[in-house]
Amino acid sequence: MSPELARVLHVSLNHYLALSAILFSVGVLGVLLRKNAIVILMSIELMLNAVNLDFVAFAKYNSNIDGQAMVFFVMTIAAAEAAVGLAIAVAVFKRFKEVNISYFEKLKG
Amino acid sequence: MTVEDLLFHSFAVMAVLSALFVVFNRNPVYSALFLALCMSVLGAMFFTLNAYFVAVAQITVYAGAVMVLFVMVVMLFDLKREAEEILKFSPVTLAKVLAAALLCGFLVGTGWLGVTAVKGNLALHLAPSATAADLEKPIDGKIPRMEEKKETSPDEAREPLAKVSGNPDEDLTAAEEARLVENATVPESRVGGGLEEFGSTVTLSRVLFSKFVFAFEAVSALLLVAIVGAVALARSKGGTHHVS
Amino acid sequence: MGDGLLEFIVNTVKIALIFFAVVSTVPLLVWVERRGSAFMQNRLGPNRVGPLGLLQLAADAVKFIFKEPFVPEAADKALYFMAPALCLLPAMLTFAAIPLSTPFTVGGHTFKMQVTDINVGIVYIFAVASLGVYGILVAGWSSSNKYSLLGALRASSQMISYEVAMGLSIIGVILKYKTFDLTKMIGAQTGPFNFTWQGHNFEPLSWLPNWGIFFQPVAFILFFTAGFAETNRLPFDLPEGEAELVAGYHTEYGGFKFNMFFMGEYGHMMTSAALITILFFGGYALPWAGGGPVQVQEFWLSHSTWLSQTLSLSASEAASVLTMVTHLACFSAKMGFFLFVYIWVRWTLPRFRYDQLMDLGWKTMLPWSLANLGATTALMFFARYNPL
Amino acid sequence: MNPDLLIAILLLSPFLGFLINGFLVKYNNKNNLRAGGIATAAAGISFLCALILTFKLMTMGAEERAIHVVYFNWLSTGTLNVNMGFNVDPISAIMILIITGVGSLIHLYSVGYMSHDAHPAKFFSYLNLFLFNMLVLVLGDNLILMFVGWEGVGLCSYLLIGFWFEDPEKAAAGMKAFLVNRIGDAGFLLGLFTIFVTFGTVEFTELAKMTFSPEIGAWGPVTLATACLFIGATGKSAQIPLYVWLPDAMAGPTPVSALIHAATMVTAGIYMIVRLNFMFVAAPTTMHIIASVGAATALFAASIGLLQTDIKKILAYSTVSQLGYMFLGVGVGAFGAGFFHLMTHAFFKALMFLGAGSVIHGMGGEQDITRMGALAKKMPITYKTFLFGWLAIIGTPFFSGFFSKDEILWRAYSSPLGSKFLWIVGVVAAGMTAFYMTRLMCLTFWGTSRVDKGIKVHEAPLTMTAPLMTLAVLSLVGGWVGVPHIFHVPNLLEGWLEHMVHDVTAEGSSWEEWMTMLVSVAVAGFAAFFAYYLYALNPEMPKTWVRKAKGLYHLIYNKYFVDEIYGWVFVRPLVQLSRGLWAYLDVRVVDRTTYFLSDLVKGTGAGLRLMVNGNTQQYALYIVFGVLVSLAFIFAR
Repeated sequence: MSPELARVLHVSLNHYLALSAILFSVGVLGVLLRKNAIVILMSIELMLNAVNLDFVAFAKYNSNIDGQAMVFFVMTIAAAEAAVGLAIAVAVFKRFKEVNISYFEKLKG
Repeated sequence: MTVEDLLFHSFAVMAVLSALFVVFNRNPVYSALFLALCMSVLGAMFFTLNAYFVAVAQITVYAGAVMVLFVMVVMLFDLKREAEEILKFSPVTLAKVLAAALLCGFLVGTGWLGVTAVKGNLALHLAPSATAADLEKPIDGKIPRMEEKKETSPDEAREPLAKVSGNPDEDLTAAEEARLVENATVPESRVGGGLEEFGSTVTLSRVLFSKFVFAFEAVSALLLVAIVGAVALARSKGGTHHVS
Repeated sequence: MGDGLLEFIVNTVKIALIFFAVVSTVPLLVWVERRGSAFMQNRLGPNRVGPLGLLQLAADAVKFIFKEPFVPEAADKALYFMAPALCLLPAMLTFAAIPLSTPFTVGGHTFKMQVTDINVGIVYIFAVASLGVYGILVAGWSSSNKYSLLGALRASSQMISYEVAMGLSIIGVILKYKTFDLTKMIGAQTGPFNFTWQGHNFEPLSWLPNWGIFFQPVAFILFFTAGFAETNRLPFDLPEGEAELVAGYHTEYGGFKFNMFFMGEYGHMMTSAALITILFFGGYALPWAGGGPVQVQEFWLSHSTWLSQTLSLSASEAASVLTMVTHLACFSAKMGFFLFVYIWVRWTLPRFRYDQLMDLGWKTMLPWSLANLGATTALMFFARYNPL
Repeated sequence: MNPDLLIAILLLSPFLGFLINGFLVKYNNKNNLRAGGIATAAAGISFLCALILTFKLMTMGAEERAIHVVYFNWLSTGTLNVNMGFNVDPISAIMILIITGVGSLIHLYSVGYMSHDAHPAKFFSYLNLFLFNMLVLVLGDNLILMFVGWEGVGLCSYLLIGFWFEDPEKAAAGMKAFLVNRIGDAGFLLGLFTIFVTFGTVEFTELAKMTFSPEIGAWGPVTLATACLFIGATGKSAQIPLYVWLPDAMAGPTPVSALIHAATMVTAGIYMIVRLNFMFVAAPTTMHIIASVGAATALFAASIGLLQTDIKKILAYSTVSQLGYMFLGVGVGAFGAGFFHLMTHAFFKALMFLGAGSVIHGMGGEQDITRMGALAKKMPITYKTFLFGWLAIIGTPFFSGFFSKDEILWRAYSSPLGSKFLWIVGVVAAGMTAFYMTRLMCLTFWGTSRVDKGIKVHEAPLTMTAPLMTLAVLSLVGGWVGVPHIFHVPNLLEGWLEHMVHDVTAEGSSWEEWMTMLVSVAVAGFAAFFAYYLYALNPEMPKTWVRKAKGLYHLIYNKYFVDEIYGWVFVRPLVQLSRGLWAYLDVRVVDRTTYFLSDLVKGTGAGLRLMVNGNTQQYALYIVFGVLVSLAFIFAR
């Protein structure tokens, strides 16, 4: 294969960043497009995972373990967020028999 | 094109595809399962990044716990395939898609250029990517700073630090010491490949329980609060099993 | 590159071997189960086909394979087909991290008796095991049958609940051995029973092997019990409680797909048996063998001439091979025993009620595991620091 | 006991009393004994502390007689650095003795006086608060802290004058006092600023260290500062032109008049000048102003006092004129004398107010002396004690008032800053004082009774008479600490103050001093006898005289129409102007602008509101846009 291609394919920090950027944007797309509250929560989880990837990649390429420590905090937060989010989803479902995000407009003050 | 590259690219493709499925599949169950897959793939990727414990934690926490929660909820609600299109054409939808695409472009761009823009970042010179194969090659000025970086042999790599102050060797070792002290990494971690000890659970836990101990406690408290809140939210008047 | 290729090939072979080992052990276990249960219930069991009815296994296999693969009408096809694989996969993956024996050297190449030597082995196993839930959930949901769904939900919630207690009970053990690496754990259990207190080493009962169970009895009981729940076996087989849900999550499955669930369950069983062996009973290390593997190696160095001559290997290589075989045998023996215990218990104890199961998990085992953890921590602290 | 703890108790025990009575107001209102007990105890405790502190001072050497404690740095901005520091030195020692001593007596008195009132707890809490503020005023070691106390006592006086605010007149009186005081306070502030700008510090000790060369001419910084401060003093101490609030202040309960408007607060101005005497002596112009204002006030107020018929009003005007005396004293550089008169006046004027209070109490709220007479039999104790007050104020030899007043007159006569004219004015004022006081005595206690049949006159209870007796004794012996040298007994007060105040040395031979003393005594005696002759022996004569000189009578009776003049000259124009401003500027310009602005905001909000439609995903889109913009910014760089 051509040297340029080889260099571009050769993994470096930037590849990881690019990948996480793509995943993050996909997550954003999900948040923007989907109507199902639970799927939106999933998309948020996806974004968080993209961030995790960044952290770990930086941790390796800066040989600085702090990045990995951060991932733990992100995970914990994600878990908490998922728990509460799902609880809300359950509440909404009990009320409307559906978890469409548009029902949250009812919360508008 | 080494084995690592192969792994990375295959993993990357899988991750992106599953992520896309998560977003564009109309069936929430599939979305959840694909998300679990995506997370597992990322976990595998963490293994290749020498973050063993993090990888395992990723799989346990995300794939093993969080996503199971999602799947169970979705299955309990018995959410069928959604009726309405995800991408039905409308200006708003268009705006959203464009925004996401633009964001992606920006992020990737800043990723490529931004990393190299970081000043005095030893990592660039330590990155295992600076192999002989690339060093021979002539450079086209696509992403100049990247190229510079790739050109430097380990000795030249010390230059940025050397510029900062006098004798390269001493200063490098000094900087080394400083980094080691605060990051609890071991010297081998500098040399691209030999990251055996780095990322091991010991170093990780050392940093987690010394430097970030407060954050650790705070997060645990947060978790407790979240649990209580979730229970309070989800239970209905007549006990947990009664559906109002 | 040559090495790389060799490594690649070796790993592939290993994976294949482990897979087939597990898969082919399952019929054997089935046979043991059926004969054993018959024995316990004072009947004969399968004894027609072949000697001791051993060929019954082959017959079953054939039957499984040639059954008509029917699919429920309302099922979600893709997931319906994926579920059995999802159930089998984690079992295999977990088994991949288990060190079956000491590494041996042939032709200058050293081979580990383990697919991959992950330095966080135990945690890895837990992680992968926790993925086992998906298979069950997907199976239950995709076959669009309310019994299946209920069974699946039961199974998953039960597994999650018991994972908590299981993991916590393990932490005490990990603290004891100060490592995640299963091989290191085994290494820490060689030799006679001894412990260090305030810098002095004590060896009170030199005739006891230095096994984890003597240090972590509570953890052992908890882990063992949780193991049943994890594998959905009696007395915790609520998910397929035929009394209330026809057959739980695999009600709608037949033929080879059902067989895969079966294998998955037995795979889980084998993994947990192996884990019990490694964590609490010295893994592949021979008990009463003095210094453990090293001792055995030395013994074989002086007694392996016959092999080295027949296979024209160097003495040390032959010795390593024989050591490996010895330890493999030892490991299989221990593991076999615990597999038998599993079967034994299945035919001895009655089934729990679901609320009892949950109470046991959350209100009994969790507190005990926490207490065990606290006690272990305190002991280890005082073992190292003198508060006075 | 270490001093800072002592001072803390001294200050905080009244404050604590205030808090207790203030928070338990509902509960304590039911029982004036409880409320009064708490308040009096608080005052008593701080009086004890004051005594101990004074003894501590006495044990010290004459030079370093000062206890200075700093609790914490209160505020420090730029070069201004104010400590929460308190300073007990000979001057403030006497002040705190007067404040807490007379204060606690008056508290005790009030227990009896307020027995019929509905809100004793409120009253006592205010009274305690006043004590606290007054102590802060006199103890504060810098001008800022003094100003805090200055404002605090102003507030308390406002609250207490308007204590019975259901009566609009009394409420108005309180407001008047407050507003008039504000004018003075503005002057005080200006003086404070001038001092800070000029000398860069507001600490008394710092200022005292500096050397002031006497300034010639009107507009030197010291002159300016002292003049401004004196304006403050005129406000607080009721001098021309700002005295008008004090007579109205008699609307408050009588103990308040005794404590605040006779003994303590109104003397704050004198205290301030004495405290800063080193600065005032350096400003001859200011001193001249002070002396002349003081003399004028003394005469003017005394002349008004001649014909008043409200017992408290008379006492109020006499207070004003006595304060005029004090200012005359400090104005001619006799700070010691002025301070001495402050002390003695505190005793006998408090005594007379309380006596008047007990008279009013006994008369069931009657204040008009033309409706009294021959009360000597009915309330003997009040009568006897009041007699002491009378003797003291008209300057009967060897009573306290005699020494202090003659000290002032002699200094006015002899000091280089003084003059014969000032002395004559002072003597005339003394004569008038003697006249109207004797008149008061005649119409109240002697002569024939003109009391309505309905009123059941009775002597006051012990809680009220005990303070009267104590003060009576004090107003006899109070003056013996400052006996002039010509009697060849040591002048204790002078010795006590000598390192603090720098009097302008008076030159003059001892026979001159004898002469002035005799003259004033003679004038006072004659005036007193004349008054006795007029009002006791043949009471018809004054009426005929009044008929003869109607215009003059009305002029004086209506206090020279000063209030009306002020009303026409200052108040009405001000009211008109502000009404005009409201009608035109405010309504037409300000309001319209604000309305326009509010409408603008409303409109924008209404526009933006469309964005916030509750669609969470759109919100997310906005977030993404924000991120994009910032990324673009990073990217562009």
